Amino acid sequence: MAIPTHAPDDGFVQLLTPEGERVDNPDFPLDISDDEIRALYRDLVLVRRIDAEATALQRQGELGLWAQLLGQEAAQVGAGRALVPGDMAFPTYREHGVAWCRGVDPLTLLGLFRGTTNGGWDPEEHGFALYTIVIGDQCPQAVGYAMGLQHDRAENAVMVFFGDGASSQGDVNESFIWASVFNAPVVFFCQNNQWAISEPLERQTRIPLFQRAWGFGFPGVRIDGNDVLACLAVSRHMLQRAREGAGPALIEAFTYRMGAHTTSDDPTRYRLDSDVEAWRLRDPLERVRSYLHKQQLVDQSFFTELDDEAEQLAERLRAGTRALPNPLPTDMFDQAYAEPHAVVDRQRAEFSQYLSGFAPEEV
Amino acid sequence: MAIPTHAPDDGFVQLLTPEGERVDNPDFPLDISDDEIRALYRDLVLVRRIDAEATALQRQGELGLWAQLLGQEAAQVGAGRALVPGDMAFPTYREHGVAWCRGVDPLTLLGLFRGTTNGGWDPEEHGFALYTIVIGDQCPQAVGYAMGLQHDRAENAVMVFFGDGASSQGDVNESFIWASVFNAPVVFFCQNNQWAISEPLERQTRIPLFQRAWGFGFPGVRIDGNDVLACLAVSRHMLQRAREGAGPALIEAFTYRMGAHTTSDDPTRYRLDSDVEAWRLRDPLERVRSYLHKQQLVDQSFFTELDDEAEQLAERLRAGTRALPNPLPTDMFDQAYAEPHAVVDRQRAEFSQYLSGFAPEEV
Amino acid sequence: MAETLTLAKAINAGLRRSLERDSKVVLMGEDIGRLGGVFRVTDGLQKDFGEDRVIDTPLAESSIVGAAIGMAMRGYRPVVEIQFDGFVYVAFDQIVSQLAKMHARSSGQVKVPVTVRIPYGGGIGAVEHHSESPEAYFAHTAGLRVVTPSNPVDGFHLVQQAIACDDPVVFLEPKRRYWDKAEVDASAAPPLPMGSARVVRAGLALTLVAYGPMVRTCLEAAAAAESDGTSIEVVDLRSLSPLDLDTVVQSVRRTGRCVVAHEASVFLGMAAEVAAAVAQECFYELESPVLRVGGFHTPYPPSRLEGHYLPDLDRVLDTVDRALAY
Amino acid sequence: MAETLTLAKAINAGLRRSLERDSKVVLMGEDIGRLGGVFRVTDGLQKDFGEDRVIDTPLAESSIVGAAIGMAMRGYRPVVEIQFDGFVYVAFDQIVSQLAKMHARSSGQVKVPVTVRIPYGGGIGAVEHHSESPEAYFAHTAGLRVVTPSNPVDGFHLVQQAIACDDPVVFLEPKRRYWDKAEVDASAAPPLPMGSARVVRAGLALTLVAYGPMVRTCLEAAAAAESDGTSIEVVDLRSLSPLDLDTVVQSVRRTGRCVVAHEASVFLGMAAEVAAAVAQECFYELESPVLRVGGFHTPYPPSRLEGHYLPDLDRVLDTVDRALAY
Ligand SMILES: Cc1ncc(C[n+]2csc(CCOP(=O)(O)OP(=O)(O)O)c2C)c(N)n1
Ligand SMILES: Cc1ncc(C[n+]2csc(CCOP(=O)(O)OP(=O)(O)O)c2C)c(N)n1
Ligand SMILES: [Mg+2]
Ligand SMILES: [Mg+2]
Repeated sequence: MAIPTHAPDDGFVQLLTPEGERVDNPDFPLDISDDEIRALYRDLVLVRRIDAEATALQRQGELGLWAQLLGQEAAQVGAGRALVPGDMAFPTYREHGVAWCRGVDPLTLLGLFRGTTNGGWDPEEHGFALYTIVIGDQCPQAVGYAMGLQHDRAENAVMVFFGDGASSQGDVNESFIWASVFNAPVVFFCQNNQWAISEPLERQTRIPLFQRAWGFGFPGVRIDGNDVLACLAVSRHMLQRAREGAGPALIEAFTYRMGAHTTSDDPTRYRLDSDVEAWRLRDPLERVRSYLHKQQLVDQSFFTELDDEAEQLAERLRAGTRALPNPLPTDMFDQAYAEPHAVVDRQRAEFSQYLSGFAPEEV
Repeated sequence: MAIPTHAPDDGFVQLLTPEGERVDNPDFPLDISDDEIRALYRDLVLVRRIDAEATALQRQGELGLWAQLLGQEAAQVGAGRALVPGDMAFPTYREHGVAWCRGVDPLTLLGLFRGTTNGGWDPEEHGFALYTIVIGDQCPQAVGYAMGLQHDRAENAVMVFFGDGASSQGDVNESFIWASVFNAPVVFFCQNNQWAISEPLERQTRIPLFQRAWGFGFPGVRIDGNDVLACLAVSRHMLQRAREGAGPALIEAFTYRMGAHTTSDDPTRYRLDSDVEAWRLRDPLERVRSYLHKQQLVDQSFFTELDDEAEQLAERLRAGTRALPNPLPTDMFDQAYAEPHAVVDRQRAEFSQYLSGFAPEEV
Repeated sequence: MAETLTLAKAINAGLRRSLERDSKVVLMGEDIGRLGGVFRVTDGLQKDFGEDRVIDTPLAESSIVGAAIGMAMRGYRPVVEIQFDGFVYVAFDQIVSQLAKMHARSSGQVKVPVTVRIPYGGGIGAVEHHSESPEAYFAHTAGLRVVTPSNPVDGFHLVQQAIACDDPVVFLEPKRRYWDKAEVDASAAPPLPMGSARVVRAGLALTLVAYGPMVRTCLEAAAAAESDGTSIEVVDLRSLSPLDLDTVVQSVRRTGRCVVAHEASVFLGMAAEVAAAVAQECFYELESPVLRVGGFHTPYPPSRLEGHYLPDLDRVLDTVDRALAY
Repeated sequence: MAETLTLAKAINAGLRRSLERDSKVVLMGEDIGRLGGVFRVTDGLQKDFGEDRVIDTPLAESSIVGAAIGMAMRGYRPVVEIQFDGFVYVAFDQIVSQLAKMHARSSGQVKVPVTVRIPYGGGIGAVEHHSESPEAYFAHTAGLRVVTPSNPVDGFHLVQQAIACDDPVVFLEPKRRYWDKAEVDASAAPPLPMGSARVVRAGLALTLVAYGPMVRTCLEAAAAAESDGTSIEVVDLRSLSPLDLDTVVQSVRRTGRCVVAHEASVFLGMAAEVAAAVAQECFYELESPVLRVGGFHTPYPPSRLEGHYLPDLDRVLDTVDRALAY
């Protein structure tokens, strides 16, 4: 069974067409001000700029690796802006756009890819858990966190991100079961970007991914993942439902990974340029830009100022990345355990002594 | 959402009512001779006898443990008799009825529970894989075997057994994905006996289990698991479909664990006698007996002879169990690896020397 | 007010105490609620603390640990039960990649005080996968603590200490000792910190190191040796990570000889670490090599053979004799 | 006809040879087909042997191993790739409970000749979970064999031997050595059986034991020591299970001293077994304790710290010096 890669045959929720026309969807009405749309566009532009800058920094040797989000800005900003304080997001390694919406300084993310840290932010402070690289591992954790919210009678919800490839992991499917059985306030947000490194969607499923939810007893919906308004509206709806005790939902954001899997990857080995070209016509920024234009919600200065802001942000990232402090050798000992551990203490002491045998600049 | 425990609200495939009336199902016609029905009844009776005898042997201290199948005879015999030579079954630890159909000597099974062996039969010879105790582990293996059949262009299929509790394991859900993606000739046969030790079905799902298949893109069907004809007909249908290249299917056999989880379990701690009583009215043997009677397909001598046969079988098991040879201490070394392994060889030599220090009767 | 308790009941009492003292403590696992666990270690706890705090979960160990991590991130102190040793491997990734690493991964910002209770070891005539000794996997994993009580008093205190610890702790319960009894004084302070080993029998000629189920076997061996005129010191490690090497080394410096016993395969088992470390630290004091006695490098055999697989009193004494013969 | 090959290409050549010789050999894994694997170890194989024999699988390691077991039961000889060390834990249960035990569980009736290829170890500046050294988990697991090549020649032969072996083999590929080159003569017979260690440099004063990625580091250390006038023998274990203790012991009997190096945490790492066994076997010959040098008991640090975490030439030599100072 062929999986459509451009626009799915069986449709999806779309509120803004690639041409920048608003369309209504009776199930997912979106009440949004012009200011909010301008703000979303700003998010999209800045997030794309962060991504581009990080990619450049990797090329310059300042980062060991970068996982690009190019093409997935709308999915991430739409979802990220649907979250409210007190909600918790569990990302993969590609949710730089969600991190942005949750107020995590992009520089902190760059630390991960530079190798100065494995995660420098406080998840509670930002409502944004650590990046998770082992595919699917974050899903049971997200459900556990949601169960904690339930216990606390908190009126919040969890949103957990994962990819089309991840949908094949046992842990992800177990978390569907737990969410359903405990009626946990968790929204599963799957960015189906059509690829898991070199593997096309057909390697993971033979039916549309949102239908997976049918097997677990909660709603699943496919949305145009390149339409920030659809992503926002459906995420808000499902999160609110979860907060009110109606349980989990699965959102499949149908999108495309425009870049390589990571900067280490060479997609020309496994996919066609023409596919990428076709998806370029569905660019998530372009349609908002065109909507803002057509509706005359902005003038040229809006774009110029935004470009300036993006450029300054990029500048800060460039300088900031180079200035990221290297961790101390003793950090690894200090952070291994929360309380003293005799084996580690002994090793720390021995290693410090060993290091003290070197001249400072050699360390 | 309450799960019905007696007969599901949304129905199931039934070809023989608890009262012993044949009913037709247009989707699953069953062309069966009287001889075959008599043979099925014989299977049911003998399998129940094996189970009862093993339970008694455990009480007498001859077995360390026994996992009773009481109440699930129809599900297992129906499924087991749908398999043909060249097909492969992957059981859990409770499929004594399937083992019977596949020609595995029940004595061999008793060895497992006596602790003389962990699995004494050749899976290829019987088309019956080893018992699997780690819940769900057999499912990916079953899919792999089915992929092997595919590669061999063999016109056979695999049937893999698991319980309602097992449906929550990651491996089981992964195997749904693999079966679907590779269109593997495998039929998932879930005996929903309403309990996973002390946990009722609500701990594993909030929708009927056969619907799990909807999330993976292959057919799921619920059958009356206490109706051997329904179990046979639907199993045959799904197996044949798989053999012909139409891919996987999920069968949920709706049944009830009439006994304890195992002989170590005390179900009075967690469930009501009245539930058990209600299910007694749906006994899998009684309805066939009553059908045979009403249709005058047998006379009294049939039942008497069958009782005799069962008694002889039980006798053989009693004597045979006590005579099961204890394994040799060196077996564990000999069976650890297929080829010589220096560490094991050294340990075997040392241990043999150590043992030779004892008088023979002490070993 | 001391009370005679089995190990199972002592752990139950420790869990109860933890549930009482800290409202953030929650228990999760399979069959731990109404049934009270297959070994009844959680007996009565759901009745008294409710279904919100003693939670029967779906049959999925990976998610049991994963969900516990998520709850810990939310400020809870989950105690999860893995029904048997052989079923923890399903959860290995969440334990090794997530639970063990979360503190380090978050540069120390996220604490995951999860206790993973696992009945372990053989000797109860069980079917396969019910007699595993997985402790080396966990002790080798940086970020985890691993403790194991050998008696009811330690069972009562160690489980509370494990739950109170801000690090993840793998709490291994020697299932064949669940029915061993001792006086437990619930009002007494814990006799030792969680990471400490203890000399459980003083002796002169050799140090016998054990933990969990093998402590009783080794005490019995020491008693038997004494009647033969050999004085053996027995050390109960109690904690495998961290290993309290000082207590072991001090003992071996006194006795000059050392034997280490456990049920797991000796090949790369816990005894390898103890032997390697003792051989290094006591290089000049050792009068014989550190010898190891334990399981063979074979999958755990059918139960009719477990008497051969498990190091029993005879095999321990045989090893002791070989050490003394140097 | 010898050819200069990198380790990655040598393994590729070995896989190709196995696919040619035995139609039952199939490869499974993530991205091994058109992409040829993230390290290109399977480059070109799907093109030449077809999608039926080089299979891109769903993203689910537990099922990759589980399905391989099922295919093995059907008579195939599957070779599975785990993309990185840190992702094998998801498959741990299928490896430990099923793959390792199947032969014993079936009383020897079922053979599961599955090869599990895993790029492992650090040193390539990767993000977390991409630099793990999980070998101790597998070496401790009875029923598995564990081998690891340190150079292209071994890479070419060992992978074929692993595939031809009727037991399951965990085949650990030292990823930071993938680009190391050597002459490989594809027509030559394998120089050694799979389970044998090899003295890769002769020396007099001390035996340095290593495997996989650390062999090159240790050879460099030995070269550096030589220029300081110290003669060091280097043993490449090649096989961790079984461990070829004889080769190590013979060497230590000659040199009287031993240091063991690996990347994994030394606490209960492979070096613990080597040290314990050597200390026992060479009790009278050892002039200093067996010392261990390796990773610390901390989760693998962010890559900017891996130079400190990994035992480098300096740390190896420092340990050697300490051993020689006894
Ligand atoms: C358990 C596990 N297996 C393999 C990998 C290697 N890996 C990293 S990303 C990736 C593909 C993920 O695809 P998808 O879930 O679609 O997310 P995307 O990268 O497309 O955002 C793989 C196989 C991993 N990180 N974890
Ligand atoms: C991975 C794993 N976890 C836990 C267990 C312990 N256990 C054995 S049977 C069982 C319940 C299984 O229930 P179900 O799948 O419904 O099968 P049934 O016993 O009802 O036939 C449990 C929890 C196990 N064997 N394996
Ligand atoms: Mg993807
Ligand atoms: Mg059940």
